[in-house]
Amino acid sequence: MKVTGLIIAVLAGALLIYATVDFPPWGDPKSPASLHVSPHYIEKTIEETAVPNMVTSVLADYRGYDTMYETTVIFSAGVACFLLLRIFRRKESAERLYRHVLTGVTIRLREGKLPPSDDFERIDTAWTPHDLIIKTMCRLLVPFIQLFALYVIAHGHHSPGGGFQGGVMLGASVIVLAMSQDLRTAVRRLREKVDALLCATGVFIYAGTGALCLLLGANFLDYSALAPLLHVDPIMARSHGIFIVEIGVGIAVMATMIWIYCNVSSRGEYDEGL
Amino acid sequence: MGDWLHMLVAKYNYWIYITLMMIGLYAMIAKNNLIKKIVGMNIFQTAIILFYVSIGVKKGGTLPIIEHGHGGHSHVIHAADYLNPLPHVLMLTAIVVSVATLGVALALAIRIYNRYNSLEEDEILTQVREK
Amino acid sequence: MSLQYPALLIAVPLLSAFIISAAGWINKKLCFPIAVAALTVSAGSCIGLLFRVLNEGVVLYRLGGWDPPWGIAYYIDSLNGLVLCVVSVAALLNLIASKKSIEQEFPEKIGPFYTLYVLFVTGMVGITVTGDAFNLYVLLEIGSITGYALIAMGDKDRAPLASLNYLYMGTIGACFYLLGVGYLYISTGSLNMVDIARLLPALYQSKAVMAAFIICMVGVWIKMAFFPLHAWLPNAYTFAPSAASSLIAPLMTKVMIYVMIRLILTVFTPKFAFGTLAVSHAIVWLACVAIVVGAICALAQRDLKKMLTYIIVAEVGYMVGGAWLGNRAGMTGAILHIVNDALMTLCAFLVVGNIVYKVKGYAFDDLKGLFTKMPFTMGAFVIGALSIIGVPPTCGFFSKWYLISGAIQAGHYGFMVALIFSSLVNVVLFFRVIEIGYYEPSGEHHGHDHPPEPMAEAPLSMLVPLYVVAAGLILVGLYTGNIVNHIIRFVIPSSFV
Amino acid sequence: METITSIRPLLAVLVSLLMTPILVSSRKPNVREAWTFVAAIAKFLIVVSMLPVVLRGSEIVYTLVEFVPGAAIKFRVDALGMLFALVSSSLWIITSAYSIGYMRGLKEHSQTRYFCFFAFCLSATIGVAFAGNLLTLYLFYEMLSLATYPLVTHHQDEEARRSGHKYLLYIVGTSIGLVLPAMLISYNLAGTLEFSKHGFLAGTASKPLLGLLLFMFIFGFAKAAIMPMHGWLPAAMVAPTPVSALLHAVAVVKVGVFSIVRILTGVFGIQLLSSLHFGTAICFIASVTIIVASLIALSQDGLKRLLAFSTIAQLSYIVLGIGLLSPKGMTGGMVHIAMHAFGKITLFFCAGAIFVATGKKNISEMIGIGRRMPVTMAAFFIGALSITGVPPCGGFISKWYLVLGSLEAHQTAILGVLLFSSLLNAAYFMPVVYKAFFCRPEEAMFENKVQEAPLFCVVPLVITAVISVILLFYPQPFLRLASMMVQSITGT
Repeated sequence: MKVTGLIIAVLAGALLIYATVDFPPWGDPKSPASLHVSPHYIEKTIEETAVPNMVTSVLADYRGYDTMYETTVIFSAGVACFLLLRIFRRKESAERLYRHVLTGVTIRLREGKLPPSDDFERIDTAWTPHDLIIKTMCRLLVPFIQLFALYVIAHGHHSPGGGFQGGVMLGASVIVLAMSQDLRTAVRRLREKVDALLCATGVFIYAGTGALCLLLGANFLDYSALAPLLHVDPIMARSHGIFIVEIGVGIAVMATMIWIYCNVSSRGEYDEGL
Repeated sequence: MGDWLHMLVAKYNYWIYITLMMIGLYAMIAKNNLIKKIVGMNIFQTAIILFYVSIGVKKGGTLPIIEHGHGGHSHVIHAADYLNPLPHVLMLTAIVVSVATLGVALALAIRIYNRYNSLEEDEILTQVREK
Repeated sequence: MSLQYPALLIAVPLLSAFIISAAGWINKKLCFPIAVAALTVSAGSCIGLLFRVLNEGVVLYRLGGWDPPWGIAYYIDSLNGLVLCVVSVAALLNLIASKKSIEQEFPEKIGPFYTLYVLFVTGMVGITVTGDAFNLYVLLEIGSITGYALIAMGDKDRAPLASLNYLYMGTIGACFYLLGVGYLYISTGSLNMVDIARLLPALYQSKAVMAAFIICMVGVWIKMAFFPLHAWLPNAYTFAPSAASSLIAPLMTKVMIYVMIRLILTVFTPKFAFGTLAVSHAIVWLACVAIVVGAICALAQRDLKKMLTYIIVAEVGYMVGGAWLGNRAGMTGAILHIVNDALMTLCAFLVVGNIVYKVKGYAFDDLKGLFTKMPFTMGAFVIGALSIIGVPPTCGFFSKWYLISGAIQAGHYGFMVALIFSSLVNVVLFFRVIEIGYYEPSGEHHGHDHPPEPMAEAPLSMLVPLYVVAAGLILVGLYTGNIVNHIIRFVIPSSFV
Repeated sequence: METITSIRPLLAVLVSLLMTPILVSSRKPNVREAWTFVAAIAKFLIVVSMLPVVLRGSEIVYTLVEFVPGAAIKFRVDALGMLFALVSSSLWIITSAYSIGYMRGLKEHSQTRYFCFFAFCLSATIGVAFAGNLLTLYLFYEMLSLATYPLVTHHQDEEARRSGHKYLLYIVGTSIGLVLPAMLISYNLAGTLEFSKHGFLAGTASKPLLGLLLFMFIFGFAKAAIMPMHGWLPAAMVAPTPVSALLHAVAVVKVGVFSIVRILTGVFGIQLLSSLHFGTAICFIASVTIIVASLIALSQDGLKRLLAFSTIAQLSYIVLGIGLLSPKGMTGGMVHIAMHAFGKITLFFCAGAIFVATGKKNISEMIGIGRRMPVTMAAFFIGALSITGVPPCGGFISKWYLVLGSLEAHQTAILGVLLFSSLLNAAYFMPVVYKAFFCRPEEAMFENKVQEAPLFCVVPLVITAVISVILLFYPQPFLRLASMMVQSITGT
């Protein structure tokens, strides 16, 4: 297998290297890629979409259809992980660990569980020793991460950023919580059902905006049709349309990242994470 | 020789991506461990992302965000001044796709591990054959 | 309304996927009707669109209102109009047919299963309808990711590993395609298929374009399981749950063949594919090997489903070979076979679904006495088998007719021999199965006056779609002339003889 | 010549096909069999209704759908097709009656399936008879092959399974492996598949290629059982006797021979064959089959196997007649389709009747059976005379024409073959008859009590025996149709 792999890799590499002979040099401003389609985006973005960040305007408007599917890919992956891993029946006989909050004494129960009380907290069976600093720091960090994420989403029109980046950060904030505390704490903040619904809602916002344009008589995803609803001119309507869509992307990406993390880290049991 | 050297330098981005890509491809074919294969797959995908992003570079160009003040945008925009935004957009999609693939691949690996208690392909195949 | 068919056929299933996903958390009973409604709208729009294309010629749909090549556009001619109809109708029929088996196999996860099902269909329809090379990649990945998950839900022991192997291969394939698109982009600066085709003739001698073509082809071949890149297919399709295998097996490979033909005909143009690159003869020979290997491997199998998967490998060889013969008859045969093979495979896998639903197995030993137990299912199986063998008037005969005609016209007798060889092997394969079902299980009593075994036929909701497909096999066969004259003829450029 | 467009050929094909749902759904055997009769008689009437038109020298044409340019589902009723359709549709009525007697007499299982596929087969046979081009012919040929499979393997036991294997291997294997490529090559050479008077292949290809095509066709239509493609026929004898009767007298083998006749006359054309001197080769193949099959028949003990080898030999007479390429010889060959059909079906009916009444299959067990079943064995005698070609029966006419044809073509060797094979025919049939009637009483295995098979079995075989005799004195319309066909293809 190793030899086969080597041969295939070398042959494929040789073909690819052979083809580079006709490639333009690196950074050549006269290359076809820089001359044919892309100048239109650079020169017309303000004029046609009122968005100075070309990446955003191309992403969510010129090639918004691609991006809709990009979000759908993420959504599919979330649903796929759920479908593959989620186990609904709990293993009853699994042993549980509890820690006495004040003393730090750990007790192990072979079966059954303790009645809920403030003195004991449940911990994961494979849990590393309790660390107050990490726990507290992460708890403090979460709001700042989220705030920054919202900024990234909202400011995508003018600076690097947008729905994907912001969504990932939002997701990361919850995942940080899950990692520093435990999975149950994170899930308590964001229930599985809510998460799954948010996931679908996010993508629905995107595709739904496209369909709304359809209902308003324009082509699919043609945001300028939203002008009468938003009380702005068609070009600003595109800008606003992009924003609506970015919000949808942000929600979808956040929810899916959390969903995938929860399923993968707990092997679908939603009980004990990493 | 000079030509060669010139070409090597002028197109070094392509050489790097090809090398990376072949490392990934080799890992996917030759490695026995399922997770190592997944890692190889990610290297493979990342190499392509690198390739695309390097297409977008323009010497003398800046970030594809138009500078604008509150007084509107009176100055003329030259395409040569900005990087090509299109490859970046495409690669945003490709990154998302590779993340999604990674997620599904890991989920599958977990299911396999749950069933066979191993991630070595040959061990799993022996177990399958024994059954 | 008719102006928006191109948007409806994909937006409706897409939106419904999210609704189904939500409905799965609220009330599982809602999932199925929503999915059926969405796919019905989609199939209706596809058929409407095909008629529009036939009346008005090529339909261009600008997404977001942007002109190509800056925005993404659909580009629908009669080729993808035809494939769209097949894909959407097949998906709809299979959805109805597999309701019961989905409920039987995953009672808890109906919601996500239907979600992925509908998304898979969206992906396939999207690949077919799009006119943008990069957009095709994204949709391909949607189809693949949903496909991996659907396949892995099958056999508890084997399916995840089969699916993971498929994922490795599929990712390599999709990445190769993506890389090829990158090479095209770096050479032409465009991603729109028609625009690329406009810019390419000046670049036919470029090594980058040549490499792009080869890489794209290899990527697509991996995805369609063309020999010798077929290793992932048999296990993946065999261990998949019945609902998924009867969805993915008919659609995935056929749509990828469509992509190959689209690349040859529209993007690179036949002049480049057959003229500049002088590899077509070698590829047809490779297709011959694919057919023979597929047929022989199928002979070696001891269960029905795996046998069918190897037949798919052989059928892929038919279509690739036909497309690469480089003449009108061969190309017509390949395109016709996309339609026919989709229906044939659907029919065969629906039968397997019915059998699994009732008998809980698909090994040859499980099929004993099935003609008395499930006469209607086996009746449809016989029709499907005849079509795969290529007996007139079922449709399989006519695509084979065109393919062999093409081989004769191209003077490629090896391909003709391979096709006939595989037909003969198919006779053996299917009559072996039919015999197992037909003869007495015990062989003791000589069939006089013993009480007939009780019938245990699959429910009506599985039989009706099955018979629609079986009738389709014959009707498509009878109307081959119309399909060729009114649809396929316009697809093939007049430079073809 | 006048061409009439009419849907009647299609109706003739469909009438039995459309009957199958009714047959499947009817629960009571009586109702089911009544419907079978209705279909059979309707089919016969439709065929007969076209007879005057054809005798007037016109053709009936009906095109259903066109698949590829030059190849549609097209029906064309000409004299030869009419001849064959007349034979098969009239014999279906009789066979139906016989089937009822036989199947009920033996209490066979799955009778509904049996009658359905029987109806199917007849549709396909008529389809072949009326096929206007090679594609249509191939379509119905394949349909017939597959529809016969459940009939051949009706008993569903291990023996039936082996025979089924053999049947499929020979019939479907050759039709896909040889006929299909030959047909496609012809199509690509000529651009059409339409049968024409002078053959559509004339002037399209070189002699070696045409020779190759000819042999692909002749051996490809394995239903004609030309050696070495004959192995399936004796094996298929495991089927219930009415099926054997249908197989060997009416439908299957005749379809094979009919197809070859069509190929020779409609695809290649007589002029092409004679200009390329293919006639001798065809005659040689046919002669070998005739002699070898007759010799094998001599050594058979199973009555049905004997009849099978006799059939193989007789079929090659028809091919031989066409291969002579002389008007009289071709007339003889075509008329032999009808004459052999009536004679051979009588023999099979007799074999079946014996089996129903006594359970005996082998000739050695039938000594003295003439005393017990005098009517059956008398009919057997007439059938045997007809096959041998002895005057009071119809078989004489066809053999007479064949002899004349061989003289006309100056083929004395063929004449020798004909005479020698007639001798062999007599040699394997007459002992059976002799033992049945004239053996000494102490050797006889049966008592002197008359005990015939059920009436449904006996009446059909009497009818066919009587028809065999009548055909000598009144060979019309078959002779007329054959000579019309020969006139039209030779242009004289």
